[in-house]
Amino acid sequence: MIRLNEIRKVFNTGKPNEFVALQGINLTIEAHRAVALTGPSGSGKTTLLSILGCMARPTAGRILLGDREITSLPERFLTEIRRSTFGFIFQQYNLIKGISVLENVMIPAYPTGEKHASLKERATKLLNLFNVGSKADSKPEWLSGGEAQRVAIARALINNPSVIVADEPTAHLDTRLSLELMAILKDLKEEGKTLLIASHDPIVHSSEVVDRVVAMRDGQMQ
Amino acid sequence: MIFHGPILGLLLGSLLVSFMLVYSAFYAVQILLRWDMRSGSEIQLGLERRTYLISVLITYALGFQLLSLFLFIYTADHLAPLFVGAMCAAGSLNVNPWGYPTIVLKIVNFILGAVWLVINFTDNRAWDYPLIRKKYALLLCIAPLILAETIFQTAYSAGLHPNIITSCCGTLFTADAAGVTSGIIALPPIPLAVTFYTLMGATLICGVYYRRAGKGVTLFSILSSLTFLASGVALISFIPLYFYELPTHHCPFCLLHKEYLYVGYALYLAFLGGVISGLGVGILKPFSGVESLKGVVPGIQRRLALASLVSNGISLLIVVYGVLSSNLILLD
Amino acid sequence: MTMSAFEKHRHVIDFTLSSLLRRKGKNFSLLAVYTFVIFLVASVMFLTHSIKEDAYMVLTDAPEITVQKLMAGRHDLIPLSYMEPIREIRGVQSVEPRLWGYYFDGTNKANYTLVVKKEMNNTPGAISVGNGVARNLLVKENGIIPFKAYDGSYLFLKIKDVFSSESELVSSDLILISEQDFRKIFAFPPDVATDLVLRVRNPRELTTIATKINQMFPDTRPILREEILRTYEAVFDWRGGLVIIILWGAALAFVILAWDRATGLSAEEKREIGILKAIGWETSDVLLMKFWEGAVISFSAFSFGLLLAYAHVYFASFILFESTIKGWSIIYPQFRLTPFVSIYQIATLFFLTVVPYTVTTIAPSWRAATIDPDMVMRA
Amino acid sequence: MFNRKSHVLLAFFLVNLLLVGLLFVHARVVQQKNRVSFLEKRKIVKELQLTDLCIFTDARYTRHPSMADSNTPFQDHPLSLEHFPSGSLMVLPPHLRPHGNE
Repeated sequence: MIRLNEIRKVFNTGKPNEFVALQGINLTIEAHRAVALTGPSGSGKTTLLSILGCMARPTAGRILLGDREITSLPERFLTEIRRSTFGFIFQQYNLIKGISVLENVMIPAYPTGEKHASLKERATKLLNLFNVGSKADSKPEWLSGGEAQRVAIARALINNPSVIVADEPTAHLDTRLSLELMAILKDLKEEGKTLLIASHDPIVHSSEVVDRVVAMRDGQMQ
Repeated sequence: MIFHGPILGLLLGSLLVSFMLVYSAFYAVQILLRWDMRSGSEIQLGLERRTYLISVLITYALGFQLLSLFLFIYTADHLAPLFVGAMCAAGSLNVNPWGYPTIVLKIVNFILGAVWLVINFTDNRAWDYPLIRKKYALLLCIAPLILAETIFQTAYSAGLHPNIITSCCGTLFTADAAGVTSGIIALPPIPLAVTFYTLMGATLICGVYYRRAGKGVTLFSILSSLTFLASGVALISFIPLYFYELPTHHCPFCLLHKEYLYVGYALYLAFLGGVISGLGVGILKPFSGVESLKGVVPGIQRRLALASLVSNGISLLIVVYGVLSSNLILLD
Repeated sequence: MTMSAFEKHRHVIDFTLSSLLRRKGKNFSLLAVYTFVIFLVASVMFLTHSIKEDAYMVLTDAPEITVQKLMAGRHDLIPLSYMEPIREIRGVQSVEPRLWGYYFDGTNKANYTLVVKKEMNNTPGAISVGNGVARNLLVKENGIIPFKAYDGSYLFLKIKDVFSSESELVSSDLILISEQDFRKIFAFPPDVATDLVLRVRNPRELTTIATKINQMFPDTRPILREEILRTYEAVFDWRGGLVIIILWGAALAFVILAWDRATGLSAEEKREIGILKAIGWETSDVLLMKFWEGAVISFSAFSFGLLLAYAHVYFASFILFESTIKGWSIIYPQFRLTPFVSIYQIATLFFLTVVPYTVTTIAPSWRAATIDPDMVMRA
Repeated sequence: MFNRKSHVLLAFFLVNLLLVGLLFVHARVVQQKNRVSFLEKRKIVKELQLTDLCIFTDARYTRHPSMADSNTPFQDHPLSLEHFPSGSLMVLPPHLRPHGNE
């Protein structure tokens, strides 16, 4: 369970270009549920997602993860929580070019110091699970959009997170691939993962996977 | 001033380390004034990021310090032939009044830097950085010492006037009268040997007791520091005598020579390792009560105590080996 | 270090290497410049160190004390009458006059050092020459060299033998000659010598003896062998303006390049670090990666530079510095230096090159490591 | 063995260390080998009572630095420009410099 209490995020404090990205956000996300954030670009979806995903700290307000207060945790500890709790799927896939698909999947686990052999085995298993095992040795720049998306999902799962955070996951996919993605997300939810999806794609909102849609505008919830 | 490769290297190194410390000290002040863990403001986030930079700077600075300590001694040793009457580093360090203070500062700064890193390491294990103000206050104390070291070292180098062919009218011979005395004051070896062995033994016993029973932290820490001081004195009173097998040669630096299989490096490192980890154990003691550090401190202390025991054990072994294998027998 | 910390380092190294190799052009050009700077500094160090060592080893048999006479602050010929009182000084084993001088060969524009060797007095008209002289004049044994005496007449001297090429470090420009011929060529008065050399029984008495000589003859300057050795030591501690200016110029260019490379993160690199941070790398993990990046580059450059410099100085006869050392001298001694390597030199080299490089990369690495993890989402 | 880049790096480091180590060995071997020619040089020095090495022959004060005198014009110029390259590589003997031993 993640609970946000009166979250406020301000960029460039005290400068002429001061900008309030989020204001008065109160939100509770139950475990094993899927929540979609929607709203036009600039509405604060992404900022909220990065605060929820422990990537950024709010300027004010409180965040509870389970029953642990994590608001003012320094980056060092926030990263640890992020690594073990959250798996991220990005709009641009954000795979690292020039290194193999397998390595891309393994990278999030590097800082844990897990044994190379066992890590490699888990990564291979995940790739096989998403039918991209044959691409393990190729470079991400040679993958098709759908393959890249599935590699990105495998990477998000490598540290076995309880929450999957997806930012506009269908933005570069056609309808067929988008539906395929929603099917994968559905499986993950059934496995017990919590899903947080920022998207303005109706395929996502109308999907049976999503339990709750939160609409946002101008940094506030509607 | 001698334009000598190693001296230029040492000066450059010191200059860079000073620069790193002054830079860190500047942000230490900012942290002391404006640190607020509860805040998510951009200032706070910026300061938290700076702490990473400062950790890295101090870590590198410490590494350079250790190297420069040995390079400095070695250079002094190497320059000895340039000075009339200087046989080794002991003599060339005495060429002007800045030599020995530089060495002492180098050692002190190295120890302080290492202690700082121990505190920093511990602090970084706690989510609320409970020691942040204390460690940055300590950093503010170290910075001037580093600056002093740089100034001393520069003064020492600038004051090196080798006794080379100096003039056409024999001024050299008057200079020779006030030449270099070999520098190290001889101290009575036997009482010091007894003190050294006693303290070393007490430290080792106390360390083992602490590892077993978890008690006696303060005593252990004090004992390791005293042992270090005793080792320093022992290094100019009795240890060299056995290694050189000469009852009059007290120089602690010749141990670094090839003739003695570079045993000095191992011995110096072991002494330094012993005092740093021993001091670390004691320094952390007051913080074991801090809520967020409760689970962290004892583990670190135990590891440090082990490191200290190992280091002190190694140095004791080296000394005992030197004494036993020596042909010299000291009779008072 | 625990097992997992070790494994973590290995993972980070894996990644660092792929990341370095992906930017080959940039990193190899940096490596090349870095290696070159280390190569230059190391070459100078090897060269000067070897000359110093050679001087030390060869000159240990130089005369213990040399006594020069001074006249109005200038080096003057010393009367042979000074010898007797000096020999009387306690501890002096022997006093001998030395006759030597410079002979400028106008046709070849070379400067030779003419030294009188007593044994040659029995065979006037014969000389022994250094290998450098023989090479320069294209003469061999039994060849004849004309000398123009100070009175304008010519002396034709026959080469009896030539010094070995191994001894060029001391003998390259020497011409050994008999006393008669020497005095004839230079119109050298019979009752003077160039200087006097002393052998002393007990080295502890050197300064006392020198002081006594100075008191006895205030117009002389005694030079001790130890002073000569010390001076060689000091003189070759590379102060050479030319070399240092070139080196620091190169070093400066290099530091600027390093700075530029380290600060100017490309958009691609920024994105990459952003991704790493977003998917679970912590700032200190990225710093670790940057540490390894620097370690790999520094280590490679350091060992390449060192190896190349060694080869350059000891195998290729410091070919790049040849013209510097040669200057305008016509007789250029061809000597192979005896190699000396020590941890001391390596530590010095480290302080002169790796330390400044590393310091310049700290701040930029930190700047890269503290990129916001949510940057990749906002982009 | 070399399936990971970190292994390759380790091997690379080791090879380099080995090569640098070989420099020490090589230097030692050559020092031993050169002992004979050293003795020859020392013998020449002893017999002829020489005081200087023959490295720079272009100027009198660079050929015999320890015996140099002050009657060569311009040699007390800060950079000893009389014979520029070697003159600046080889510092002027201290007793000829304006500030003596500094």
